[in-house]
Amino acid sequence: MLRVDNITVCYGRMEALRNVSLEVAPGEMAALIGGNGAGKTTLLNAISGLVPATGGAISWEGKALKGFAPDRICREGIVQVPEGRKLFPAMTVEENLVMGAYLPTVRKGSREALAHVYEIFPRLADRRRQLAGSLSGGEQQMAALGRALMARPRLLMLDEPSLGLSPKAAAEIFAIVRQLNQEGMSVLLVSQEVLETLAITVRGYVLENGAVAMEGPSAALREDPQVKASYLGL
Amino acid sequence: MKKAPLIAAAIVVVMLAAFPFLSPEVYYLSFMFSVFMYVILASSWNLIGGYAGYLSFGHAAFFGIGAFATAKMAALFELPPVLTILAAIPAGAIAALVAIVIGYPCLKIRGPYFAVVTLCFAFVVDLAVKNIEWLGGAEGIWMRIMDVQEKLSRSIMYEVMLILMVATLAVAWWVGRSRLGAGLRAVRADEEVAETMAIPTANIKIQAFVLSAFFPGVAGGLFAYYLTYIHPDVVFSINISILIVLMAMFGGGGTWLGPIIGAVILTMVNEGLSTFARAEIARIIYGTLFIVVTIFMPDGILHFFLKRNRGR
Amino acid sequence: MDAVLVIQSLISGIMIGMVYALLSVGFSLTWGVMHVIHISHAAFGLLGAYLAYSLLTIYGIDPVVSAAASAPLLFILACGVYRLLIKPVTKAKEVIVASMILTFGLAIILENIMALIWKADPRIMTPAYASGALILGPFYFQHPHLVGFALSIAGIAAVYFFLKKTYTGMAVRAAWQQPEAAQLYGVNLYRISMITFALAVSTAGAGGISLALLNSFEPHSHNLWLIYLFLVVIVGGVGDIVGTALAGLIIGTITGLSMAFLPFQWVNLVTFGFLMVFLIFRPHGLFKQGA
Amino acid sequence: MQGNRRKGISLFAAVAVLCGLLLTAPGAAIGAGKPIVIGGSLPLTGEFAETGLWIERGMRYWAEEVNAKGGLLGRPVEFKIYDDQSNVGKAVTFAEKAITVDKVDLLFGGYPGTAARAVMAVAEKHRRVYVSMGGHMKSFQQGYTYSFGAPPLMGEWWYEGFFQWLNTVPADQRPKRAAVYTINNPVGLSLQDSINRWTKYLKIDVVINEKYNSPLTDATSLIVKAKQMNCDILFSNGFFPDGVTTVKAAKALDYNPKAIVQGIGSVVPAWVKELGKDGDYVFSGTVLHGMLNYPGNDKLNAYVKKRYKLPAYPLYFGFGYVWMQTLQQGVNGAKSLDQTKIRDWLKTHQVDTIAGPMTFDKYGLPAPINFATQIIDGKAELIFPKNIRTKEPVYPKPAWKK
Repeated sequence: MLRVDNITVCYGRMEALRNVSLEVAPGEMAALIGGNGAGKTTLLNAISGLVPATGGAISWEGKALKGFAPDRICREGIVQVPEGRKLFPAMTVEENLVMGAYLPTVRKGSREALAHVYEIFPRLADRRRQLAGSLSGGEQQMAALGRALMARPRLLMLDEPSLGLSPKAAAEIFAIVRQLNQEGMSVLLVSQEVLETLAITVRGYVLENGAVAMEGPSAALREDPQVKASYLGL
Repeated sequence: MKKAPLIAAAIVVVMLAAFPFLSPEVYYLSFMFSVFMYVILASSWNLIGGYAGYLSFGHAAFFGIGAFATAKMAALFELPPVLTILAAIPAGAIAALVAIVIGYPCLKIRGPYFAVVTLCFAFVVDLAVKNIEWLGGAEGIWMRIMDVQEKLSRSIMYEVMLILMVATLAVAWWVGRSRLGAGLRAVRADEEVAETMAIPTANIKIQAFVLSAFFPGVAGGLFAYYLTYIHPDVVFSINISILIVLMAMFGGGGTWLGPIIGAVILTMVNEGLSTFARAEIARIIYGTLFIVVTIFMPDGILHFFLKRNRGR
Repeated sequence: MDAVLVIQSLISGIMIGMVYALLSVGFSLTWGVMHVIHISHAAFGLLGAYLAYSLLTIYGIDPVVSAAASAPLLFILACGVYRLLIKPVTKAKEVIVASMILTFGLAIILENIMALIWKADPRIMTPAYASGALILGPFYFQHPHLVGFALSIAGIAAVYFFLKKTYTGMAVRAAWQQPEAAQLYGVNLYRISMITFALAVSTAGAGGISLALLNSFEPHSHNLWLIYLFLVVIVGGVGDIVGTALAGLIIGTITGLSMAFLPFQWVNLVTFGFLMVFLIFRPHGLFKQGA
Repeated sequence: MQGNRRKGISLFAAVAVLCGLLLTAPGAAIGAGKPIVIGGSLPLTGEFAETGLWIERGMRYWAEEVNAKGGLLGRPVEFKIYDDQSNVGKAVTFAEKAITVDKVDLLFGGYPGTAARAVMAVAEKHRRVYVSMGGHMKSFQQGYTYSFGAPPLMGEWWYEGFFQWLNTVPADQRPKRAAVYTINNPVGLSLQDSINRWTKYLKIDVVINEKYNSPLTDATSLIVKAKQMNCDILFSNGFFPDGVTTVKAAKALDYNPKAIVQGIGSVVPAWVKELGKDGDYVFSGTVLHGMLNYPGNDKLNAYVKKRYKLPAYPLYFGFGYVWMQTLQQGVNGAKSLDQTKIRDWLKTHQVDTIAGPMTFDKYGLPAPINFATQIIDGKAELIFPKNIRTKEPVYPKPAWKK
């Protein structure tokens, strides 16, 4: 479904990603793990079209995506929940959600989508008139996830959804993501919570210093001694 | 320290100082006088606006305060013209004093808000002077004409302004390399971080502001003498305030050379255009210059060339 | 002090303040959303005033109609200006400074083009109702003030509802608050910036027309208008539409009150002095608590 | 790539604009023989552009006329006019440029009063005859010997004609209470002088005497005050923008004094052109007028009518012309371009101009000249002195028509 082939991203003269390849199959939940500054966010942003990739190719259902503007990529159903949520702080929760359905292609039927999001996150319905900036961390993550759902993603990319959340809130988020996946949505999950991530995903990639260091079934990665040493502290 | 730039600067200064001895026409002396003046204004503005990133849009206030203080002192003490020139120095001190009073509350305000506060400040001073009859009010002040040949009189003014310019640039140079300059740049980069690094931000901002007010004050005093008649509309003009900012930024804010480049180019281009194109057309070309330069060198002329050199 | 004088001064002060607010709304928007300080904003307003003036004197078209008609015209013009001139400087290290220098040049060009077309002579917008007034008891509501006031309310409300209720308007706000996330959900920043800029310029046209109903204008008048723009925007808070409207009211009230209570000689001084003190104590405008 | 192309388009557009502009810029004037060059600066752009342009037109018309008649001292005349951008500092520098670099034969007068005040000193220092409007009485009292106000725009004299006329109105019909609003600048302050003298003499009570600083964005309060204090004469001592604002407010608020006197704003052609009926019946003064029975006025009027579609030449057109006329007679009288000779001739002889005959005193000033004017049916008519009256004054002013 999504294929990333040997892409390279540079910030100035610094290579942030070097010949990275990755694949997400339809309906699959894939994991992308790695330490701080490994290039995980850069990879997502390159897929989303926020940062230009200098080399390689990105394809989506056989279509070449590289060089497309972010709005074009969003139209394809590739939707990212960015690191740190990045809600629109001075807009209400509902406005934030509505913004998720900004593209004309998904605007029709956004009312039903909104109802659906409120169904998944009843807490957001209670807070719909509240400014997004005033929400708690967990609620913000819900709103960010809700906003992404409004765009009706076929591939959902989540960047550190559990960062800064209480274990309970994080578990809640993971549960919902898992459920979404089970309903058929492809998911690319980026996280530093390696154990949980590998537990709920099928396949995983380990990114180190801008390059893929390892890849394989999540279960195998979990048992890998190197992964254990570097990320699980075992 | 590298010797070459210092020697080059010294040669330029000596050549400039020698210029009046070639007996040029008065106009060239006056024109250079105004070039020096704008270099002084832009370079001193740069101390607070460029290094610290506090865009003052009211610097004409200090220029005007200097002008009126000089004119008033000359009238009050019936100073002979030569002493009037010296009176520009205490006039500059008065401008600096005002800068302390104003800077203390205003420098707490950042970004565009600071720009607008200083803009208001310039209006307040302008209107206040107009309403104070003791300062000539809306009538303005006349000054005495020097009892020497005009060429000699203008040559003296030229040399004095040159000295002031060299002094200003020397101070700007020193600030750029001193701890003060480093502190100001830190303020510009990120004031909160600068504070956590134990830089006395409030203190150094005031220092820079006072320095940046003193030289325009002295220049204003000299300008008053140059015009012989001053009026608040003339010396407190918002156009002067804006022009100073543009000159510094156009050349490259936050550098020593940038404001000099900006002041010299803009003064010369504006003057040159007036002689070869018709009024409105000349202004349109002048306006186009700002656009073209900004599109191709959005960070100022100097930064553009610095970057290119670094690129090679 | 006489109550009629005070109230009458307040009435006209507030109405004029609102006209400044309309002229400022777009300025506030470009500044807040795009970080572009658009120095030629008032010059575009003046262009609107001149267009309306010509339409009025040649075809007898009412300025209110012209305000509506000139909006799309200025919108298109502004789109072109954005593409050619503003876009390149948005990549500068310091967009605010670069945009100021560039649009300063643009203001000079516009001013002198207007001087070439309309000549330097001062103009007055005098539609049939220009010098009438609605009389309520002892109070006079001068027609130009009323029309300017109504246009301002309508214009500011239109901008407000555009930002609040339309997808594009929400995208403008979203792009301002969180440009990256906005892009992720399909907002094309370039297009949104262009729309913001063009919208701002069209409101400037309406503001210029309203102001021209009150005061005479010349090609250089925009310089003066610009000063009021800065004041209104800073008092209201950059990018804050409601704040801008309230700032217009407040500045109008201050001017009105000082007109009533002070010798006229001190009115401008007190207005600017008050604004200065206001800024010192509330440097981020009326509502914001800090940057 | 994209960025570069956009930059390319911008550059192309900029170059195209520049080329277009350069092509439209006029070439250098064609020299014939060895012309007499008259130089200096005028505000052709910026705040005072309108007035500066009218002065320029008057001067150019004079040159056309002189050159058609064989020039000055047998040589053609030519101008070197710089645009000082309404900036006094530039006016000074350009005056010096004209004198020392272009070495012009004669200097011409600039505008506004603040610029004239500064340039008068330049002229004195370079010993150049400077014929201009000056900067009101104070500027002529500075002891400059080369400056002439021929005629000056003298605020102190501006209302003389009006008050002399008012003096002929029977005492019981004169206004009793005056509201005086003055713009706080050299013009305004000078205008107050005659008001103070005459109101005392005519026993008019000055109830309101206030100054305002420009810009005057709203005159509502001024008018309400005047109305409440029952002032039956309004002096609006200001320029065009504030004058218009004041008169429009007077109409809107239905304030009907017996007379409205407006300083400098109502002499600008835009006053009648733009204000129309609302500008009617306003009194003012003048030192120049197309209807004055002095030789040359008819020709000027005819020219202006044909060229600019105005009923009579505007004040500043006349100023530009008359200053040149004075200079011309000085040169012809001295039979030389020697500045001191021209000065001495002017100080000792009479010049005959469209503003009438003038002889200059040691300040370079003629005897006080002033005529009262009133705008009647969209035309500035002369109403006093009686012998030059073009129309009977309308007094008291009719109530505003709504």
